[in-house]
Amino acid sequence: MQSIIKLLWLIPVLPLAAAGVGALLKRERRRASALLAIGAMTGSLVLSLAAFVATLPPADLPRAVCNFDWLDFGTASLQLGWLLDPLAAVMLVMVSFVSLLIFVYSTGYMASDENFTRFFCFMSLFAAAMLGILIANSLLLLFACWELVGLSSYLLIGFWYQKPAAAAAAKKAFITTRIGDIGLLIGMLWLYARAGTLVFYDRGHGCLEQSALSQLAGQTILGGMTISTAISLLIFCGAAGKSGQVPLHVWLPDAMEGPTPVSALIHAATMVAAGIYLVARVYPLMDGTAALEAVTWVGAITAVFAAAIAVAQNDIKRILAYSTVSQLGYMMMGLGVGGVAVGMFHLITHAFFKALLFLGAGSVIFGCHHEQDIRQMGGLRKLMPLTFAAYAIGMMALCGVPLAFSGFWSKDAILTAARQWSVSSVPFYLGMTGMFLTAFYMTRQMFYVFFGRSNPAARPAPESPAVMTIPLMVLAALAVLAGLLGTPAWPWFDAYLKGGPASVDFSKLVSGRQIAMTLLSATVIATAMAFGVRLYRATAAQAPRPADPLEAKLPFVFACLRRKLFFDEIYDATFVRLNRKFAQLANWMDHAIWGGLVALASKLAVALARRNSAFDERAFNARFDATCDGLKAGGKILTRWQSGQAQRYLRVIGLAFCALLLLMVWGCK
Amino acid sequence: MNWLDQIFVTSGHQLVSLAPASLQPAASVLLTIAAIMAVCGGCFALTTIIERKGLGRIQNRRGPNRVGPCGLFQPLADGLKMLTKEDIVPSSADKAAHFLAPIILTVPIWLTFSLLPFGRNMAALNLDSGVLFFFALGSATELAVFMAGWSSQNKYSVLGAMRAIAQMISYEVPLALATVPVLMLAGSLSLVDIVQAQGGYALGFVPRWNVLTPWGLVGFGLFLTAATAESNRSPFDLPEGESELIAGYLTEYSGFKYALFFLGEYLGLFAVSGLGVTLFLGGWRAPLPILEWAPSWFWFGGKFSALIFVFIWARGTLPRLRLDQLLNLAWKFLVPMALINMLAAAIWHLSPQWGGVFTSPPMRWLLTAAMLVFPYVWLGRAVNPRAGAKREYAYAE
Amino acid sequence: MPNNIPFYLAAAVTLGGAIAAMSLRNLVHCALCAAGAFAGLGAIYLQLGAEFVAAAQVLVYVGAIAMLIVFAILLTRGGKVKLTARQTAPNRFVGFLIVLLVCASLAGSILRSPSLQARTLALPEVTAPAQRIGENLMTAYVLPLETVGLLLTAAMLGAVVLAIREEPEARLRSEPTAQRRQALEEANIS
Amino acid sequence: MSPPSQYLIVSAMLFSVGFAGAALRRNAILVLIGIELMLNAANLNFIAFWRCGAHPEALTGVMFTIFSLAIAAAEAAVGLALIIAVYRHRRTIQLDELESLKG
Repeated sequence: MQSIIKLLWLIPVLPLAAAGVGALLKRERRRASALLAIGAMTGSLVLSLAAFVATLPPADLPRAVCNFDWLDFGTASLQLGWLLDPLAAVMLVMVSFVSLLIFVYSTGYMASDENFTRFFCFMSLFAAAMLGILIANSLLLLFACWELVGLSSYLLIGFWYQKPAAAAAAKKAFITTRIGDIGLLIGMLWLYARAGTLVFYDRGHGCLEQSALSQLAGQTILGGMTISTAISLLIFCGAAGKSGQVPLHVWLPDAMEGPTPVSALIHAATMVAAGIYLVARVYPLMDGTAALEAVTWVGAITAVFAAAIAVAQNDIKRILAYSTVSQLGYMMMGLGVGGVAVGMFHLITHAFFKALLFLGAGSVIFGCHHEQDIRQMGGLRKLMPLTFAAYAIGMMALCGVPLAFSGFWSKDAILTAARQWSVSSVPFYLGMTGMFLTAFYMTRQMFYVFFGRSNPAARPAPESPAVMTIPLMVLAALAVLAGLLGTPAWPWFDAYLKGGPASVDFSKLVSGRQIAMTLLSATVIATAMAFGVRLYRATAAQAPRPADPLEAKLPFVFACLRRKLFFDEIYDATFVRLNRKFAQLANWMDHAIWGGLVALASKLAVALARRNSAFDERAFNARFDATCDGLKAGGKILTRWQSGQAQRYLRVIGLAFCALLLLMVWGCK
Repeated sequence: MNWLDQIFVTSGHQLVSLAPASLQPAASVLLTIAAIMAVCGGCFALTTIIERKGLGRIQNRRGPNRVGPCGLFQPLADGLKMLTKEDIVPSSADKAAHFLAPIILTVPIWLTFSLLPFGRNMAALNLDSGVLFFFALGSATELAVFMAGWSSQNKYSVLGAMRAIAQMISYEVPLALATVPVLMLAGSLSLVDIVQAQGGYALGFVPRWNVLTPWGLVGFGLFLTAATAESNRSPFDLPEGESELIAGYLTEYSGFKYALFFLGEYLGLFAVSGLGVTLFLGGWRAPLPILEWAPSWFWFGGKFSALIFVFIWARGTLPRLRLDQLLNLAWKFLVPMALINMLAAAIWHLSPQWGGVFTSPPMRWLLTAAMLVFPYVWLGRAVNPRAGAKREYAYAE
Repeated sequence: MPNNIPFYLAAAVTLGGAIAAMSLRNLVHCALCAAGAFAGLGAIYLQLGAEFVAAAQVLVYVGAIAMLIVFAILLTRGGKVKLTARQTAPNRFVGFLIVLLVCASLAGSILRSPSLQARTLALPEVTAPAQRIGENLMTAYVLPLETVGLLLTAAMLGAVVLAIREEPEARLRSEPTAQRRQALEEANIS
Repeated sequence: MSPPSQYLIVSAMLFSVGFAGAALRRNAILVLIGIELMLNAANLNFIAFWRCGAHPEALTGVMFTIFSLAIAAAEAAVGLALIIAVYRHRRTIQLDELESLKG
């Protein structure tokens, strides 16, 4: 562990260097840029795996850090550094692995794009920033990388900036996450002011270590809230922005305007996970504070809320986007109710199956000539068997079909923890509702896309190239297998994060509570799926598709959901409108009140001046004019000095020089 | 064998000791000047005939063979002809500059010979910043070329002079940069110290000449290319491209002044050859330990002659470049390559301190060679993008 | 002082060159004489033991700046001598008086300086070895060195930008060549 | 004459000649040459004081002169480029005709 920590900085620096070199490549050097990015990512993956192996139990240390002084000001200094612990290591492996797969996939998906080299440059930059977040041992470094992630996601969402929608979505994503980031920034400054350091772990002096934590938890501000709670809430603002939690989720579905690999990388696997990771990273700060309750509630509400909206969407990627928001809610809830391991486990499994779903969606979109409306698709099951199989696995994993799929085990852990939560049982029921909705909308989507008759207008193409399907298959395998790391029988993941060995105990699998949970999940999912099949089988079979049967039955609810519960409209009507109103008010104030005052004053002054002027004209002006004339004549003499003749100036300088010399040599005896 | 090695030094001392004591410093200086002028003058005469003969061989003809045995006295005849020719000065010429140009051209070049160590203890002047002086004196010739071209008041002369100056300025940069690694590793600007630093043998028989390292080899190649251009020799003899410019800045010169220009050109060639031998080929050092018995000046002379032969060979073989090719070669290939070479030399120098595998010479060799081969290929492609493509010839119908 | 003859010679070349450079009519002659003055100054440096500076002086001033000046003269058509044209700036007598005053005050202050009078001994034997200069440049003077590097780069770019010829029709001119190239390629294919 | 002051006298004369050229000639290029001469005179002073000063081993004068040389090169390049640019616009480099900055 001590040896790998020396090389840890290379993990983000390799893709960063690839981005730097890639930025200098000519647009025609497509192969070179792709090879560069993939090569750098492979290097990062290898290093990440090495780091991961070093952290496997029995590890010699719980965590290794490497800090250095970044800048000194006065007596204080800012430290930066990187750290390696199981949490970071597992994320490093996940991010670099998924990134690598998506890079490979992109070479196929983006093959016909003329800005291929720019794309890989941005992707490498993004990966570098993301990996930087993971190894940061300082909130400052983390924040810097955090902002870099924001920047690169802006660049990538707006990659097709010629499309106005993409440009607007990029702007929206940037600004919305900025709102959360302001919270993070304030929290960071506050933390620095109180703890005197932003380094997480530094041999007992870090801000996440015992001395600093007890100091922070000891002080209270307004309303009995401890400082650590307040700072945690502010930091959670940043996490909520990045991870698309209600009410800052609005950017995430819009961000689907970017290329699909970007959606897969940023909005499924990595960037949105950054918020979860941040909460997990500063968990010692939040532990035992009221902030965790806030995290739980926000997460639970987001989980249901986004799943409900997803039911009525028609854009294949938008559905997945809302599903992501919903799953992020689960993760937050998991962090809140069950701790780091529960939330992070869902993060890891979700990264695999959601990346799989996005890449599968990308494959579908690629095959349907960039058609994204699911009503225009259909019957792709026969044309794209591999994609269909992979997508089905992803869908089952997302729904959490019991026992076989990774999604079940991770979601099960969250729900079990929620069931046992001491504060309230509402999050558990919310989670169950979300599960039902998830199964329902995924069934709907499957029927629309893969079953029924193909739409001749969409001209669906046969299977995508191997460079796209192979990552799909790899991810499909992982979407199944990743769950085995965290079953109740063998809670390896939980133990790994805690740094201890995992014990195998199959009896837990057949304990009454576990069986009850499994049966409950199975019932909910089966009901939802059956409901979905019943509703949509007939609709999917017809081409062109009739109106959505749900819409026919519940027109009002459906319309609300389709308009995303009017969130954009509410924001327009409240924040945007309020802002505009305020500006109008200010404008009116300027014109009416201040302008009126000024006008009044000036009128008074004019009147006074009129009176004075007559007097002035006679008493003062005659003399004054004479003085002015004198000055003007003097000025004319002086202007002749400023002749524009450089050499005349030089001569004056020479004279002055002589005078100075004479004064120095002969004057100061 | 020591007496043979130092024969010129000791005989010089004896000659000087014949003079009265008060005049001995002056006599020593004069003797050195006379010796250098005599040897270089002789070399000049010899080189002209060898070059003409050699070019003749390359072009499948005999070369001069009328005057003396095998035409060996041809330089004498040429010299006599030059000296007896009428000295024509154009009526519109700027007389003073026209007269001074050939002198200003030759004097600095003569001065450069005082810096070269021709053998053990055989450097007339051991200046602490010798290499820099060498380049300073070399750059003074640019002014002479300008004077010659401008004072002739002839369009061809001015154009030729401008071309020559552009070429000299461009190639001075890679020339100087190519020598920098040598200076860096020797830790000195003095030519005597640089020869000193190349002493000894690796493995007992491989001389530690700079040319036998990757960066030295590349540096030598760059140096040789830039030196050819700097002395206006073929294939870089555009300033005198007779098909375009008659004879460039020499157009309006005749007789003795023309001979002086000619002399200056050859002396410049000798000077850069001597510098190349000193910097890269180990100066007066013997190539093998068992050959140490031969006097040091013999080895210097041998390497020097070999280098001169390479120049003659190149002149007979390579076609003349176009002006844009010439400048592209300098700025897009030689300069970047020289900069990379500096880095390679630095790594060569520092790598033993890194420990581990880097201390072994083969590893250092591989590392620096790899650092140089890739840029060579890449930059070479950048200069000539059509290299490697199938050649197409346009034939007359 | 017979051992000072080289100094007097070099000083004479320097001052003579400078005076000629400032008083000749033909600009190219002026530039060449200035180069002579620069070279003479190099010789003085050499006598003072500053070999490196002497070499740098010749390299920079004679090799580069003099050439630059000559090029500038040719580019501004200064080589053509107009014998009728006035060569001096207006009010030359006033200017001349000021120059004399500067010269006199400088010389006077040097001759009157007591600290200079005191040092009547011969010069100490010191040199400035190139190695020490290099070490200094890389240690104590590394920041100025970097700054000068930046300055030179900026100056080069600035000079290029200032002196570059603005060609609004440059694009128009490049198009026919592109067409011609295409035509050539087509001819090659056929 | 003492050794240092003979160099200083030469330097003062060189400076005065340069100043004369810069103050009296009309042509901008000659003015630039004059300025270069003045700069050189200053350099000579540095070298002379370095040689005759109390701490010649510190090389201060030499270092200063080296930097001054580099700056002179930059100055000449930019100055001449300016002169050429002015010539393009105004077709003259006679300084007394360039007086747009007249007050």
